Amino acid sequence: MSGVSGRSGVVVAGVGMHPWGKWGRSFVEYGVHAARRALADAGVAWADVDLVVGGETVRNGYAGYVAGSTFAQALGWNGARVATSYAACATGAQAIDTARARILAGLSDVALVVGADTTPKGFLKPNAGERWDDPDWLRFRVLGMTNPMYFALYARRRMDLYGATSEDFAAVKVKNARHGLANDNARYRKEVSVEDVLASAVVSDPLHLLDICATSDGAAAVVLVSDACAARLGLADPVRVAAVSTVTPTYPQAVIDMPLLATDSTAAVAAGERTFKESIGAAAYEEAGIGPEDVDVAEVYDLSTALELDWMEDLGLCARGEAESLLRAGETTIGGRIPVNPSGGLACFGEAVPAQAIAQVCELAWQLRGQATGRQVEGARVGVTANQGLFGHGSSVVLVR
Amino acid sequence: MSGVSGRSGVVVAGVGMHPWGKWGRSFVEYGVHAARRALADAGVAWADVDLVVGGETVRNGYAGYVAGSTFAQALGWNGARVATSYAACATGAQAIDTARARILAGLSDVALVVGADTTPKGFLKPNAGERWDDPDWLRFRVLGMTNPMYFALYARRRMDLYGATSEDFAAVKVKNARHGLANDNARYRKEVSVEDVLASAVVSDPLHLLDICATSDGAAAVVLVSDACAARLGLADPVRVAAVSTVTPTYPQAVIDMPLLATDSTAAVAAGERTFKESIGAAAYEEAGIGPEDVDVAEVYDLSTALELDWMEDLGLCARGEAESLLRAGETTIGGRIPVNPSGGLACFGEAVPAQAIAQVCELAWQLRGQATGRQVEGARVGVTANQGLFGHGSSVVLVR
Amino acid sequence: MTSSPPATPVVEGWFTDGAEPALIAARCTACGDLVFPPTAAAACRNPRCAGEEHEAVALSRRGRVWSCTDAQYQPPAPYVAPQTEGEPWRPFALAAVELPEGLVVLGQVADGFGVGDLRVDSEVELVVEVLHVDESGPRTTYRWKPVAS
Amino acid sequence: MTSSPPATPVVEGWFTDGAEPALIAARCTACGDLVFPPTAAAACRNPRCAGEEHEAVALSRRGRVWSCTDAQYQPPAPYVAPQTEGEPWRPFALAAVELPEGLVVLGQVADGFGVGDLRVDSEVELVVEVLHVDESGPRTTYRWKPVAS
Ligand SMILES: [Zn+2]
Ligand SMILES: [Zn+2]
Repeated sequence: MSGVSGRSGVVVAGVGMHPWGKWGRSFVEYGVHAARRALADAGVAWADVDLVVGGETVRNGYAGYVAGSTFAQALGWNGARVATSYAACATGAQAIDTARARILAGLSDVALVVGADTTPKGFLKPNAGERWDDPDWLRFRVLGMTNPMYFALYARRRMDLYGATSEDFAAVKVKNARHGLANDNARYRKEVSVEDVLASAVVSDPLHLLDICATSDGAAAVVLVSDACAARLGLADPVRVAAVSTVTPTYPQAVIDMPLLATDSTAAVAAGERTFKESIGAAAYEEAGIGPEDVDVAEVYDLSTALELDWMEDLGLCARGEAESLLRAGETTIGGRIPVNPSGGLACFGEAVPAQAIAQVCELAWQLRGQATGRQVEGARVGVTANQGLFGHGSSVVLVR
Repeated sequence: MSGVSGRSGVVVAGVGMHPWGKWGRSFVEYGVHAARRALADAGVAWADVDLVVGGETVRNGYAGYVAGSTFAQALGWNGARVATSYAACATGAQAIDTARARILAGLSDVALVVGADTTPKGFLKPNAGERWDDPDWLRFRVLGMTNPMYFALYARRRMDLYGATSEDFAAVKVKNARHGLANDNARYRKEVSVEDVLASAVVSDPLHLLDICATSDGAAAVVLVSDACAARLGLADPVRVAAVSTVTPTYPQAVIDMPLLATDSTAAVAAGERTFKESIGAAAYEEAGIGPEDVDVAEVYDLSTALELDWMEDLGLCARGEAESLLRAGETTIGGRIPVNPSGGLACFGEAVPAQAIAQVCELAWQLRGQATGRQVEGARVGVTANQGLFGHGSSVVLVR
Repeated sequence: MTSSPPATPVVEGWFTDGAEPALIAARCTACGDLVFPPTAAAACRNPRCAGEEHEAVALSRRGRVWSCTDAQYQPPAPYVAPQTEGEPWRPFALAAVELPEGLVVLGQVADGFGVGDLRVDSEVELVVEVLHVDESGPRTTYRWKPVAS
Repeated sequence: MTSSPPATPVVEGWFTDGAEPALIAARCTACGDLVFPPTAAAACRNPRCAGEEHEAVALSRRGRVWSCTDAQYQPPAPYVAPQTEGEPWRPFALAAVELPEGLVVLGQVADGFGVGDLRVDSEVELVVEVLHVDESGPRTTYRWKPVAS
């Protein structure tokens, strides 16, 4: 475990995905495919799984609301315990946390965690109906505020405060596109140039179409097991879950967060030392007993190219305002000091909400096992993920080997 | 613990509700009210809560999808971990299970679990849109099959197989209405006669309007803590969570279950010894290390009067086909051998999906503490809950003191 | 003169029409397990079967009532009422029917029959009738009809 | 002759109109915490405050840009486009503005101004303009207008 003292007891026995894309089929089919891949990878029979945790999708009818039992039924009712988690983009990590807790508590031995989604074309938008007390509805009605506009606010701020340029943002896309070339599960496997990005339409200034991730169909699954089960499976030197952070903000949340129309105020309570996004990674590091200097590889939620730069700083991989320097020096490319998004990231996958945080864990598992053919970060033993959700949801997972 | 050997380690430190009714306000307001009651009951400050688990509501916009963080924000972001669970009517028990697992795992010390809902008038129905691959949508479109029609199928079968009568079903309502008279949190606090029930309109033969529970606004919350925290709080002889069962069916599920259009077939695999609903209680008893004979009081999900009779048998409180005899002998009334629904049950509360399973636990906590004024089951030390959800979700919780 | 559009099934592939209509199930080619409705499931529902292919097979036309009920109030959307505008809505009965293949299938009861015509274990037979009329014309469905005994 | 209906706010209680319009926040009577939009929250958002009552207070009319952007594609519903049918939709700018009271409020940028007129830390002032027209007539909203410097 390379000197890392993190909480043990939960082993990543198997991982699997359904390739990302626009396939036009049911999320259930994607989820079952990913689940069977993960079970095969772990060498575990479905009948031996004693817990299924589903990442909920809110755009696929009732079956999506109860994703855990939907997957359990589709795989064939086996009497397992079941749970379904939802936490916007952090859904997958919450599902992993629920499974991890039951294993650590001695309540489960072999858990299957699955997230799958189908996604509509164009902007993500609220479900139909008028809801004047729903911030996610109001931001569209009163402001016309789409998701990319939030990303653009953060991007513009990087430009004005730290001197980031549109070329920097494009360089993130170029890097991730190159990383994803060899990834069979990625949707886009094509080199992109800085010129391509800059020539694409501006969606919300300063972000171009190619700065913003698409929405995809896709699925990811992991099999988590107890130490005792890992021993039975003969897993020597396995990948372990050292931390799962699912902290909420501390009042006042002073950075504007999707889908809200305003931040909390500092009228009664002063802002804390850390931003919410900084606290997500900090909690993960604390739980794992490591610091950012121990991290070999990171998978972060690049909803936009500029957000990858934010996350590098939020996770402490570099000081505030220094992400562009690292990027320009090639340090975040595979082969650099701290490769970011070796999978290709959302840039190559597109977003599939309940699957994404699980997919990040799949990639880290392959990286830590040395199985990330064509995109391997050599010698990686410690990986961290980060993602962000609406309404005070973010997540960070630390895997170690 | 009255000789019960169940798994320990999780204490019910506080419980609270928002009264059930039709109040026309936001589910967030109900949830916050219940949460503050439970925190006050536990003597715990909100700022000391390190985990919030929300029971999701799917009819209240995005805020309902992320109920955990919605409640955390409304109470004031305190940096706690967060989770949101969904499992149809079993949602509350799933949320309790998630909190319990993190406490048993040593990941959390003080957890707040909250469920709240607002519910429309009339039949529960799917969200808008056409979804030809969603069984919950298809059952309405192809069959016109409402929830009460499922309940009516089970009721009619009791009549033809066990000789149950409409008067028996009405007697369940009469009993529960009487139980709920003194319950401040109940929506309906009025005596009802057998004649009243039989004079009410038939909704789906053989069930009358008064056989079927209404839908309500309501909320319930519990504070769960570790043994160490319970000791710090000075809780002597507290109520403990001895089991939470959230098992799925075992293939083939041979009893028709809402919202499906057919059962599994026994063409390839013979039906098991236990029905799905029987297995829910059996798993709870096994985890708690008790049997049905140890139970002093039960709260079961009386979506219809007849379903209460089914649940008594499913939980092993009497043999199959004997629930009517117990009922007629007054054994399920407070003061009888095994009082069922001393709270008044759904008959007096109406259904508020994500709150209901938590409300059952609140009632048992009051019963086991001897605080159920006006409806106390004397000397109760072991209680069991049962409820059923769509798509292979059911739950059963065992509390002991 | 416009000809009226032909009747079509409310859902394609769930049942056959003609003199002897039958429900269509999906049968796993590996273990023989049967699933109705015959949704294009990727995986077999039998937890110990790895089968991923299904073939369409007809189910028995006769079965026995597991239970029955009716709708005395009009169900909400997406239910579509069968009557034309202005006409009152009429209650309908519904039965859960156990087939010899070992599965119970819900279906409306044939026009003209109610719960009084049925009891647990009585025999019924599959018929196809018009469920409602929508923009594409009459939509048919399968229904259970009591067998005179 | 029909008179055109009067303009009404797109949401009631979020801002005042007139010569010096201002945003309305809810202030906790116990701890002084401010919340915008002024939703009728039962509980104070300050985790260490047990306050349950709020009063309406006006926020400062001027603030500084925390960041800004624009919409170059028409947002999806429930967004309502301002133009009348047949007219092309026009992009609009949006700013996150930090007020002296210590909160950042998102708002569209006043008609005629774009991201080129703004940068982080530039000053803006609140104005009220028509957002769109619906069945009840013109609906107004608050917007941020660059202050000439
Ligand atoms: Zn099979
Ligand atoms: Zn306050």
